Amino acid sequence: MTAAPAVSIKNLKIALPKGAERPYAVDGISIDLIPGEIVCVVGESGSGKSMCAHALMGLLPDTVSTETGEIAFNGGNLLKLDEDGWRDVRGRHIAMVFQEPMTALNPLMRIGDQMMEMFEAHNLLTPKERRAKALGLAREVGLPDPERIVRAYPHQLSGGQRQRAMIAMALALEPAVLVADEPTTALDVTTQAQILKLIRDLQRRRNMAVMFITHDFGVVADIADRVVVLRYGKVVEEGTAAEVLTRPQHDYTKALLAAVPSMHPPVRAPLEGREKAVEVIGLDKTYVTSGGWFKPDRSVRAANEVSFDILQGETLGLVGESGSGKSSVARLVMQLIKPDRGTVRLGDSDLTKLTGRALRIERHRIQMIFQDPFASLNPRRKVGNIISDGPIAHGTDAKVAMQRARELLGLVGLDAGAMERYPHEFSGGQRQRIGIARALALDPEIIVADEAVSALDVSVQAQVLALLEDLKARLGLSMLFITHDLRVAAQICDRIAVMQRGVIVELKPTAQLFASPEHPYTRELLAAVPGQSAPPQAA
Amino acid sequence: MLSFVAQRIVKGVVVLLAIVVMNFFLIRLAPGDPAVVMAGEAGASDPQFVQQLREKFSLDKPLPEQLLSYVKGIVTLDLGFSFRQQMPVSKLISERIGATLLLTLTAFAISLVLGIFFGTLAARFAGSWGDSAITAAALVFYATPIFWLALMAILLFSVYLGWLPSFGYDTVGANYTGLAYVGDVALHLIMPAMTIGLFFMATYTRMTRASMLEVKRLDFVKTARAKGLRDNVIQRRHVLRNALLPVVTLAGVHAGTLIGGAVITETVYAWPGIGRLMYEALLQRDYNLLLGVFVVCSAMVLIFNLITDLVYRLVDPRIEFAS
Amino acid sequence: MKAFWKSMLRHPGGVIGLVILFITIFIAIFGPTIFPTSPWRMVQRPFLPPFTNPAVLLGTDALGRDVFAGIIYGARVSLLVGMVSTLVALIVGVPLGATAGYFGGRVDDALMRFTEFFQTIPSFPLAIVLVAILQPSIYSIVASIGIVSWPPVARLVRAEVLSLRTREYVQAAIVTGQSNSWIIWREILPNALSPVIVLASLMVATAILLESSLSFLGLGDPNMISWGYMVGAGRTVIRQAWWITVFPGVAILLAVLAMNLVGEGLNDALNPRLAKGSR
Amino acid sequence: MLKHFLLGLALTSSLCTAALAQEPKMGGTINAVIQPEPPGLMLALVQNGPTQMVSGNIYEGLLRYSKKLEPLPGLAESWTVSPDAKTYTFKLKPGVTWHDGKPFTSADVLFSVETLRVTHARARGNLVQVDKVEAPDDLTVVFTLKQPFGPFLGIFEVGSMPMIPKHIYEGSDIKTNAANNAPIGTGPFMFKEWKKGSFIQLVKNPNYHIKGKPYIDSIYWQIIPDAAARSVAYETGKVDVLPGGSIENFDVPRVSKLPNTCVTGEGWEFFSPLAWMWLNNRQGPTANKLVRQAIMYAIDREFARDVIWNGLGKVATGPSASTIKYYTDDVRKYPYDPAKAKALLKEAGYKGEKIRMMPLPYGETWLRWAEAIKQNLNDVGITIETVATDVPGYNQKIGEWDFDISYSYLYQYGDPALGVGRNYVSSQIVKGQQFNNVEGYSNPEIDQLFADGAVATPDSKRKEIYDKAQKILVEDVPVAWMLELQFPTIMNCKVKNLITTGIGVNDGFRDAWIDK
Repeated sequence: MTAAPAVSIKNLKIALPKGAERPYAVDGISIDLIPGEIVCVVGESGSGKSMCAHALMGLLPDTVSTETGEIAFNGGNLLKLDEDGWRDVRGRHIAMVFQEPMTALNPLMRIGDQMMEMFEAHNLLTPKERRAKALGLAREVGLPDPERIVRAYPHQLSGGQRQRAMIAMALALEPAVLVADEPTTALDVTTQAQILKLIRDLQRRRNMAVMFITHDFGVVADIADRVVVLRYGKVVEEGTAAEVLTRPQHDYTKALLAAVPSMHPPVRAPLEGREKAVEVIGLDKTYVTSGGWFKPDRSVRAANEVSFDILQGETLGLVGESGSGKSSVARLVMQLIKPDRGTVRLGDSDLTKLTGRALRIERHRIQMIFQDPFASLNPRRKVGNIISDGPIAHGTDAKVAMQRARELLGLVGLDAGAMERYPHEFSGGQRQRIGIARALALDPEIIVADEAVSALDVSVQAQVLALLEDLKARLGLSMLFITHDLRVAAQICDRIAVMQRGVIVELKPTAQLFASPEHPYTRELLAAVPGQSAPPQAA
Repeated sequence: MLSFVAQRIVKGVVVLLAIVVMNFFLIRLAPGDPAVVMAGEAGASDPQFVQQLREKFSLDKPLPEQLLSYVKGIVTLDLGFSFRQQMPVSKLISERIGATLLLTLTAFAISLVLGIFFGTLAARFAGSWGDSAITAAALVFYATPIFWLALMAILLFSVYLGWLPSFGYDTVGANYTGLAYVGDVALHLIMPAMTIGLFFMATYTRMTRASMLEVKRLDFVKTARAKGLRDNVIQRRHVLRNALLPVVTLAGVHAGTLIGGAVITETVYAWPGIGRLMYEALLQRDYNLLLGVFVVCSAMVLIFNLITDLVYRLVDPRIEFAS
Repeated sequence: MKAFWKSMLRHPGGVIGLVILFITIFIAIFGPTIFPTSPWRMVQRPFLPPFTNPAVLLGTDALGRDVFAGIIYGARVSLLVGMVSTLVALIVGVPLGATAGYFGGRVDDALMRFTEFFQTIPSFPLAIVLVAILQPSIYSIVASIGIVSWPPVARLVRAEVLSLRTREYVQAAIVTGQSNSWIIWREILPNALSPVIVLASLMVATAILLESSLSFLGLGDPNMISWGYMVGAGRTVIRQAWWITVFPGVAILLAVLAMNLVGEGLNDALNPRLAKGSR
Repeated sequence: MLKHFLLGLALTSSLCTAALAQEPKMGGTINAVIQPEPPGLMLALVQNGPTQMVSGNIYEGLLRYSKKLEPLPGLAESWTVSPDAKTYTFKLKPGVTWHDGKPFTSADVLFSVETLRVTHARARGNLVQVDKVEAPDDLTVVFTLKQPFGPFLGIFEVGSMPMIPKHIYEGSDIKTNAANNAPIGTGPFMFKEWKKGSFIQLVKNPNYHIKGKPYIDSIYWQIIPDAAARSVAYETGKVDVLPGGSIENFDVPRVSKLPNTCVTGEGWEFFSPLAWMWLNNRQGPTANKLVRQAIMYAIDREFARDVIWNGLGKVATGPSASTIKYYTDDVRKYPYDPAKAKALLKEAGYKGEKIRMMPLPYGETWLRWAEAIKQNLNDVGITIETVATDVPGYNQKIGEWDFDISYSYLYQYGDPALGVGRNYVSSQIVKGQQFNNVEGYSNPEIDQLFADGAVATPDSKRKEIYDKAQKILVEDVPVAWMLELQFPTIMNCKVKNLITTGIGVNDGFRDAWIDK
């Protein structure tokens, strides 16, 4: 176990530019990366974990500067290297995989060429040998049809394939150290599981030291040998995965772990005999892109005969991966897009039959909470206006609406002073609360929450979920809860519908779904959720 | 790809017809007509004379009838007859368009090559004095009225230094042949091409610089650095290529409009191109000729737009040949 | 707002641009009150070189008129033409682009064909023809420059609206029952403003250049003195009286330069993506 | 400075004259400027200035005119007038051939006269008094008039009556004949090439009917649209001749002073361009004679001549230029007198009503002039609004009388019956035209005087009539006469003998030669 570290970061201090919220992005961190071991660096956004990764590659932005510390590698100090020295290290000795595989690949170059650049950068091999190597790498990371893939451009690949290509590239020169910066965050859960397995396998096979940056404790549980927990640029806890996950010492770690939703659904009060709040019958929506004159049109079926209902006071979860059509269904229900066929019935009125003014009036009965707390609030309107605009549009007196907005802010846990401020002055979680207040301002019967907590850090996510549960109960709301995260769904939903390629493949009470999934896709999804296996034992 | 081109051509023809119709009426809204102008120039204008001219130009017929016969002509690629010059419009334009294309395309090539070069240089050394100098020079050229620049250039290079001829397409009466002729034309071409070119060069310099700085921040550049690639390889292969996409788009828009836009340069340097022809036709209310120039210039715009799109599609694999 | 000025002032070019611009605007507004000599008045012998007589600091033109007075009075016309024609372009382009972008589909198709149509006709020749049709006057010049410069505005606004339309806060506004026009004016356009402001500042510069080019071709308003007119009028005597063209030429250059600098400053200040990045 | 310049001008002109004594040398090429580019070169069809200037080398008329406007032989060797002044007999020069080798005969003259009556508006007017034209033999042409017509011998100049080849045009549509693109005449130079937008090349006619002429091998007419570029072209030696009006007036003094440069104001005697302001006699303040007189007093015409026209030309005293027949200066004088102008305006009851002024859109000189006059008029309290337009707009607005004040300069063709009366007699108030009585002045006495003057004999009688007409007109100020214009021809001094007649450059480069 006591192999010499491949790299060791010693007392690293990275200064932020003047005027930032804290003086140091990374404040005296020391981490050893040992061959054959995966170190997970965990933290919430702004913890400085990404800075660490970039420091290791000598890729820090110009605005920050390393103040003190050492990165010991091969008997030298990486921080002392000049640009030429760094170039020699990068790729060859330390390689990196980034979070967003789409933007991390040059869109104008073929995948194979980008792989071959790895060798070219270090003047290795002949062009012909490089090509052969690239093909071999594509095969090794499990890319299907490698001959075709190396000639393809990034946009022609799926997200998972792109990340595989990135990994292939990183491994090309058999580096001693691999830095992976949230490599699976942008991926679907089933793909994430595959990529995690791939990294794990490769690391084992090549005996690499891996620094794995993530915010997700599920992932940590699946992949980590050792864990380093960061907060505000400092290490709060460090230890083997087993130790940290099962016996966290520091309060922060404990809180983080506690905030991770469990895979075991809680027991929920039965809802039989209640009236239907919403009835969705046979929704169909096909997106057609014109193919030009001589080519057939391309069409994507976003919703295919989607039917469900939500009882009063019930939360229905709609779960699926990206492209499954779950967001389209949310927008169809909200009448943000018109279905080709089908009905959305609220009590006695059929929303799909309404248009123009009549629809606008009826809209107050069903409101929506959006995914992105940064994009869902108009940056140029004050929070008070954002909340009161809706009621005013429905004829409420402006003063009354403002007063109500103040109350609602209180209800979602913000003080009334927020009325006069602009959205950018709030944190992500606070914004999401404002979004909830806006939805509640119209006294809706139903709330549609589209990935309402997906963009939030895990601790904030827990708080917002709790708030939603509380409000729902207090106000007697029904909810359509759209998420990709089965853990979240497990905690909040009464029933769950699983969507795949526009079709609801399975719809069951939550506990039943988790206990005995029937559809193969449901099973696949459940199996892919990270962090279900016991934490790996220290070797 | 063929279907894409076919589709664009059909669309272009529709646009052209619309342009013909609009301009046909627009031009006739201007006060005065060619008969009045010619009578004025002849120093005599009895009604009989003006009436003769009107009949000769078919201006006495109702407008829709005139339009119909013009459109019929256009369909068979006949641009009509120039009232004033007593010649088919297509002949007049074809005599001139070569000069315009030579001028504008040279200017275009110079501006694009130099603009990208300087823009790249400025972006490479962003923040240095060299960058500031290039940026400042680009701004100044961008802000200089083109006719002023032209006059100053003539004064400097023709009058004071005597290096370059101040007007014309070639040395009249010199009867050069072969390479000597090419050299002669090239000598005449330098000033007008540079005058137009400097403005656009300034545009491309600024655009390339801004675009490169933007691309520099993108993730894949970080990837390239993480590979250990040399900086100039990164700049060339990753940054520049991506940064050029918006420049290509802009350049495509320019290439077309340049052709009709060289009025002033052609006037100052007596370059026998169609920009000048257009302006003269306007001043003489030579309707058919003016319309003809508009149609040809618009067609050029469409052709260059198409070429740009094709180039764009070649450079950027993300765009497929569908509309 | 404070943050905006802060980032604007961080940009040295932008500061220079603002200073020149404010001086120009000041001259345009108050110049004629401070220097009451009409620029058309023949005050001295023709072709008096500059800096020889303090009463006519920048010399006189071919008729003995004060070049300095011309620069002062010309500021008003040049700026007016620049700004009003940009306003015209915005008045046409913004609603058109917004409508196309917001409603999409056939409306978008039709409006964009219309825009493309105007973009296909070479703009400078079109401007010349329009001025010739309407006969040269300040109104026809402003109108023609406006008419040839709106398509880029429409395209920009459309692109912005197209991307903003799918923003969640716009969807939130729909969901809360707002009307289309309310959404366009209150939710979308204010957020599409920054690139439009940047474009507009550059368009003012282009319009000043266009006006000067039209004046050069003799298509200026004969009742108003503008810098372009002065350059055009002085070009025939450029050899014996450089100052008649050089001073107004420099004035155009400075004004256009200022607008460009301000435009770049605005771009950096209003575009957080650039402002954040390292330069 | 101005005086110095004028002196220099006189000096260089005399130097040119001195050169006449030298023996002409053969060969060489002249580069001259032509502006604007002519629409065509077929003189019978197109008569604008540039066409006349180029085609004056290709075509010829029966007569030419000296600088004193005496007729000189052209294609006609000699001519006689019958005692009743109704029959004119021309003897044609024998041995004259067209550029294609066919002989020139009286049949060509007859054909030309008939053709021009259809296609040439001014010729049509000039020929109104002609009863018949006959050709008793190949070399004789006889014109018989309906009544005596004083100016008749003045209408045979090449621009007014060019001779065109019958064998080429007979039986064809003259407008579309292919020969129009390569015109064939009898002149000293033949058409060679026209590169549109660049140049027109003429070459020596080796079979010209005067042996030994022309001296020059080739002429290039260079087309350079920008005035400043034209003067640069001269300055850099790319062109040798700048015909009158090809560079802006303001540039003339500087260019004239360039080394080896000769300037002459001669060669415009036949045309005698006279500039005036149209004053609309029908409506508005300018309908009042007192206002019109006030305008005459208000404008500083000396300033215009000295500053805008660089001292070239003369302040006009009335409707006739001093170079044409029967001119008199025994008329009311209008010196620059703003005070008197103000008094007259007060008397007329003018209260600052807005008057629209439309400048002549012929380039910077005219715009500057309009600006200066606007300032003059402002100074005496007249409110002027300038209306801008381009050439076609100007033509139309003038023709439709849509102006208060505008400008023009018209040729007078040597005789008041040809170039003066048309602007003042009431029969010439016809809408849609630009060279007639546009101002709308109507005075039966004047009508009668001009009617009598055209047909009166002898000369002394005509003079009496025209003296009276001039007196009345100057009192009434139907238009505000400004300057007798002079368009100086500027050339490299190596070009000799360029201008030998009263028609100047338009008469061709027949006698010109280059000193090497």
